[in-house]
Amino acid sequence: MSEREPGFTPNEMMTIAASRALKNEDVCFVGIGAPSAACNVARLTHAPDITLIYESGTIGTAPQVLPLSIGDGELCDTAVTTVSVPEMFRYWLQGGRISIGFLGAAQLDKFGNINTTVIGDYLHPKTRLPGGGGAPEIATSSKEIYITMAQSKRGMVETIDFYTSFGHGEGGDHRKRLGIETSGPTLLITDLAIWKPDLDTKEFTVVSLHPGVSRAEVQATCGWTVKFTDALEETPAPTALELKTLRDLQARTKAAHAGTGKEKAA
Amino acid sequence: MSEREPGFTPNEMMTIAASRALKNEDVCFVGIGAPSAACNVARLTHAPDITLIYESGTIGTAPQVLPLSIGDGELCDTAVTTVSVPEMFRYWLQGGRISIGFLGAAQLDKFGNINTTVIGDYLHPKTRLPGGGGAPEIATSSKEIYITMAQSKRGMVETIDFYTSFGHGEGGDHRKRLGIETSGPTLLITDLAIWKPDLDTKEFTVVSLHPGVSRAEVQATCGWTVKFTDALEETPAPTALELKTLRDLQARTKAAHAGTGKEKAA
Amino acid sequence: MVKFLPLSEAVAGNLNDGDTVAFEGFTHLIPTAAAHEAIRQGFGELTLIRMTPDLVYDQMIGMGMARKIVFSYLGNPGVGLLRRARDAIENGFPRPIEVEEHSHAGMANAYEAGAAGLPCAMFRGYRGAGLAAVNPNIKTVSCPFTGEVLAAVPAIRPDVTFIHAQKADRKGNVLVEGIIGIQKEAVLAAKRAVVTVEEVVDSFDELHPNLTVLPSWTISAISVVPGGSHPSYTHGYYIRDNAAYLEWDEISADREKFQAWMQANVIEKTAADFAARVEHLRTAA
Amino acid sequence: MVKFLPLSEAVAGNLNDGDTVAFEGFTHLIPTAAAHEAIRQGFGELTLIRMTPDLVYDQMIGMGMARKIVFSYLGNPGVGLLRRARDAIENGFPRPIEVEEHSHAGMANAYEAGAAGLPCAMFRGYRGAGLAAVNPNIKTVSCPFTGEVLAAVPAIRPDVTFIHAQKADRKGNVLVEGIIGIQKEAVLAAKRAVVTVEEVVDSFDELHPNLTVLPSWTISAISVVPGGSHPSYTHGYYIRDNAAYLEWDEISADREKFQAWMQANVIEKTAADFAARVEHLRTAA
Repeated sequence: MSEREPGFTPNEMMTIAASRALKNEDVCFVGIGAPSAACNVARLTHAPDITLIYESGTIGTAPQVLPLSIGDGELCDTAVTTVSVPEMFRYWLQGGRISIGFLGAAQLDKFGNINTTVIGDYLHPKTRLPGGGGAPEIATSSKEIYITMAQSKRGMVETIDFYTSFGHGEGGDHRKRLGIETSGPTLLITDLAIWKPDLDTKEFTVVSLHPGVSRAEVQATCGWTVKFTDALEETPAPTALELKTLRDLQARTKAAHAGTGKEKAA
Repeated sequence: MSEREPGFTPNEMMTIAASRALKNEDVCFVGIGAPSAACNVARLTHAPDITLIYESGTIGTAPQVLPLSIGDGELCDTAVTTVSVPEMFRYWLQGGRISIGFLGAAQLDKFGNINTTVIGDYLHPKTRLPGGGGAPEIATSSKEIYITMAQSKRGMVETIDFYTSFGHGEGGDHRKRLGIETSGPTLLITDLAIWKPDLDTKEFTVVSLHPGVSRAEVQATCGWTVKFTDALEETPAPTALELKTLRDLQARTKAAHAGTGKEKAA
Repeated sequence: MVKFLPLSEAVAGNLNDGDTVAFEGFTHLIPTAAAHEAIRQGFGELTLIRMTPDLVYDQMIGMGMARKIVFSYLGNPGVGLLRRARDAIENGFPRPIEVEEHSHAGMANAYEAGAAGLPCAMFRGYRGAGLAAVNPNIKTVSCPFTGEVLAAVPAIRPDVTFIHAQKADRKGNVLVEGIIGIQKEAVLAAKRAVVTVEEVVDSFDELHPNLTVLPSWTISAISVVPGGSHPSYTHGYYIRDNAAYLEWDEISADREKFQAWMQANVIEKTAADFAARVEHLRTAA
Repeated sequence: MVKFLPLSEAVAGNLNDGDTVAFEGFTHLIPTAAAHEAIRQGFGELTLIRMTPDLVYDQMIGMGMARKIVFSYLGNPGVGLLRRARDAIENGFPRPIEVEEHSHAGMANAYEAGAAGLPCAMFRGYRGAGLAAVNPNIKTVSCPFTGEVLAAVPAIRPDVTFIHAQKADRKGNVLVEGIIGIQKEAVLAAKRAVVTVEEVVDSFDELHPNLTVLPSWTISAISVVPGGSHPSYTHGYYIRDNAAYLEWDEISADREKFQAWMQANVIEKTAADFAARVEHLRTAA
């Protein structure tokens, strides 16, 4: 057993659980809103050679601080190469070179379909969200999709308002019926649990509860009726190394970005 | 009147007449087999800012010696930028940025159609020539096409064996009927004369004879019945500067390429 | 041929009411100074094209200059929503605005097709995505060899594109480096292109041959505007002003605060004011 | 993951009889050493793909290794015809060979589509050109917005691509610079890729960020072969051996002379012999 740290937040657990899912050989497309913290913790711990790609064109980046946007200079400075945006989407994403597309979500349903476009009707939205960015094609061109988000009844809903990116649609073989050959969402990591799609129905099912989290808590923060696997596990708590790596990364990030200051009054 | 040089060869006259047709603002695509000598004489005399593009990806080159191939290092060393071959054909040629496409020909007909593919039947050729390279799209994407070749009955024929690149087809509005919006061949410069297409029929017509060349000589080295314009002119002989520029360029080229030598015996 | 002009002349000579215009930049090299000049000159009825509209389009929309926006990510990068754009879309304030929404892949391919002189782009996209149902400019073509159905979008061909770049040489060739985004395609796809640069250098002779250089004859006008991409950044010159992006979230949340800020920071300022804004952000190069 | 291997092992491990293979290079960086190793190992029934087949394909065809060739310019660059290829096409010697012929634009777009994971490429091409009538792999698609009829060709997807490049770093990333041609696309379009390099350097940390670097995980094997592109050239290392191209015109004109030359210069040699061939061509870098 590795050494455990007694105190950690649900968000830290989420980021660290996500980082553990990434392998050294992965080529990871870190899309808008995705936790690049998880990808970089993986790179700084068990997956030093993981390839991180940001849609701004930076391939094989190793940022010392977390970028605030997908186009920060730090990503370019530490990349193996930086290519144009059309090349990124044509050769690298559509070319089938991405093993893991890592997406966040404003609204998520139990089949891994994601909405980051609008709350309400598309033409007359209640809230206009930023939209999909790279997500529609990340969701279908990456070999697998990992999703990470903090649980809430507003975020995890029975029916999303808009299909920004396609997960398993109505479940089952819906992807295949649309001619999509990639696996789609294979992992959901929240601040409370780890979820995987049922092999047949493709409905996200809780396979592991984070330490100290109850089934009731998971259900209370989710808008659909949650299924739990029979062989429910407990997520190993963050190790001291994992927590230190994440916290150091966030501290470095905060220090670096504080340095920019705001425009001085004229 | 500029000073004239008494002695010059028909090939020198051809190259210099071709160079005069190029303007300082032209963006010239120098294709396989085309006389880059003409383009570079233009650049070294009256058109210092002419943009020369070779299909290897070199844009705005200013070689000190003539390249032996379209991919010589000299072209890259002196270029404003060097891009990939797909970009060259997509953004620069197909993008409509080329004012003059400069083509040579193994076989040419009176409508500016060119064959550099086969002599004889395509499937069972008598002579397999190199083929078109960039020419099929240079011929249709460049705003205008200039052709230059030494006259011969074998080269200038009534009917070419293969349409490597399309000129005016069967003449008249044939280009327009195929949906080609560019002008096609607007100038033919041989070692004996300058030709332009008739406005209606698009048949190449001699508009200027090089100094000392007779109508009979032009007809004797051409496989079709030659038409001459009523207002036939005489091509001004090369100036001393033009001849010196061409000869110096060729001398520099010879010296540079002689330097490479052949592989030493083991 | 390219002209070196003061920014006010470059904008006045190349932008018109009703134009389809792209101010491009992918987080890096956003042409803020050019956008502010366009705001000062008060153009209207513009169709604004950009993958990541960002603060400058939030400002133009807030000022009522746009009749339509074409985009793929309508966010304040690293912060959240664009509140003036939201107000226009949700409430029609200060005027209703037409929306044409794509994915990044759709926009990138459409710019690429524009640069390549094609009428449309073809790619594997929008499968199962809601945009295909709400955007009539997303159609399909079938591969004539495999029968695979692919997405098609019309090429983007702006009347004019504005970008910011590191430097020009005296002949008017322009170097873009770092995160190069979609800028080359946006320039080559446009009828006219205006570039603001940090500086002009004698020659590019010593540059590596494979860098992203736009030849002078692909550009209409160049204006020297140091700091011209603030609060975005220019790789090798100054870093991103992250605080300004956070601050924008507050300013843009309130209609009056927005107007006051625009008056003080855009209308009453000039392109020359950008240099001072990046002084504290300059990197040790 | 990429492996650093002797060239003989890299070729043996990645090329098979019957493969569709591309040895790419556009005048510059032609992978001659890799092609000669393939000749020594005696593969057969290959489909050879290349925009500009050049000497190495003339040699493979002359040795009877190819059942088909896909190309857009079948010449000895700067010299004239390829005489072994002619003999195969005109006379079926040493064996008949199938021909699939495109334009440069067709091939470039087909490689690009291969790199982009598309089934086909679409472009404005082949209008009025004879190839459209003799090559069944040239079809059309219609733009769903304008109705314009465009050319379509299938994507090129080689089983294996061989290229030559300037250098690799110790992690196996590869730098290609100068006239970069179609090499990046040829590598990304292929199932496997083998790269010969002039040298291995510790790191690429100091490289400009926008150069053409192929990440290590896009490459199967790297072999260090100084001089490996002779008689072509490697920008920054040695210049083109123009005399060798002229000489080839004579050698290849005669079937026996060809066989004798191949025996002496390819079959009885190894990759290690390339370094000496470029000694007198090295540039003062």
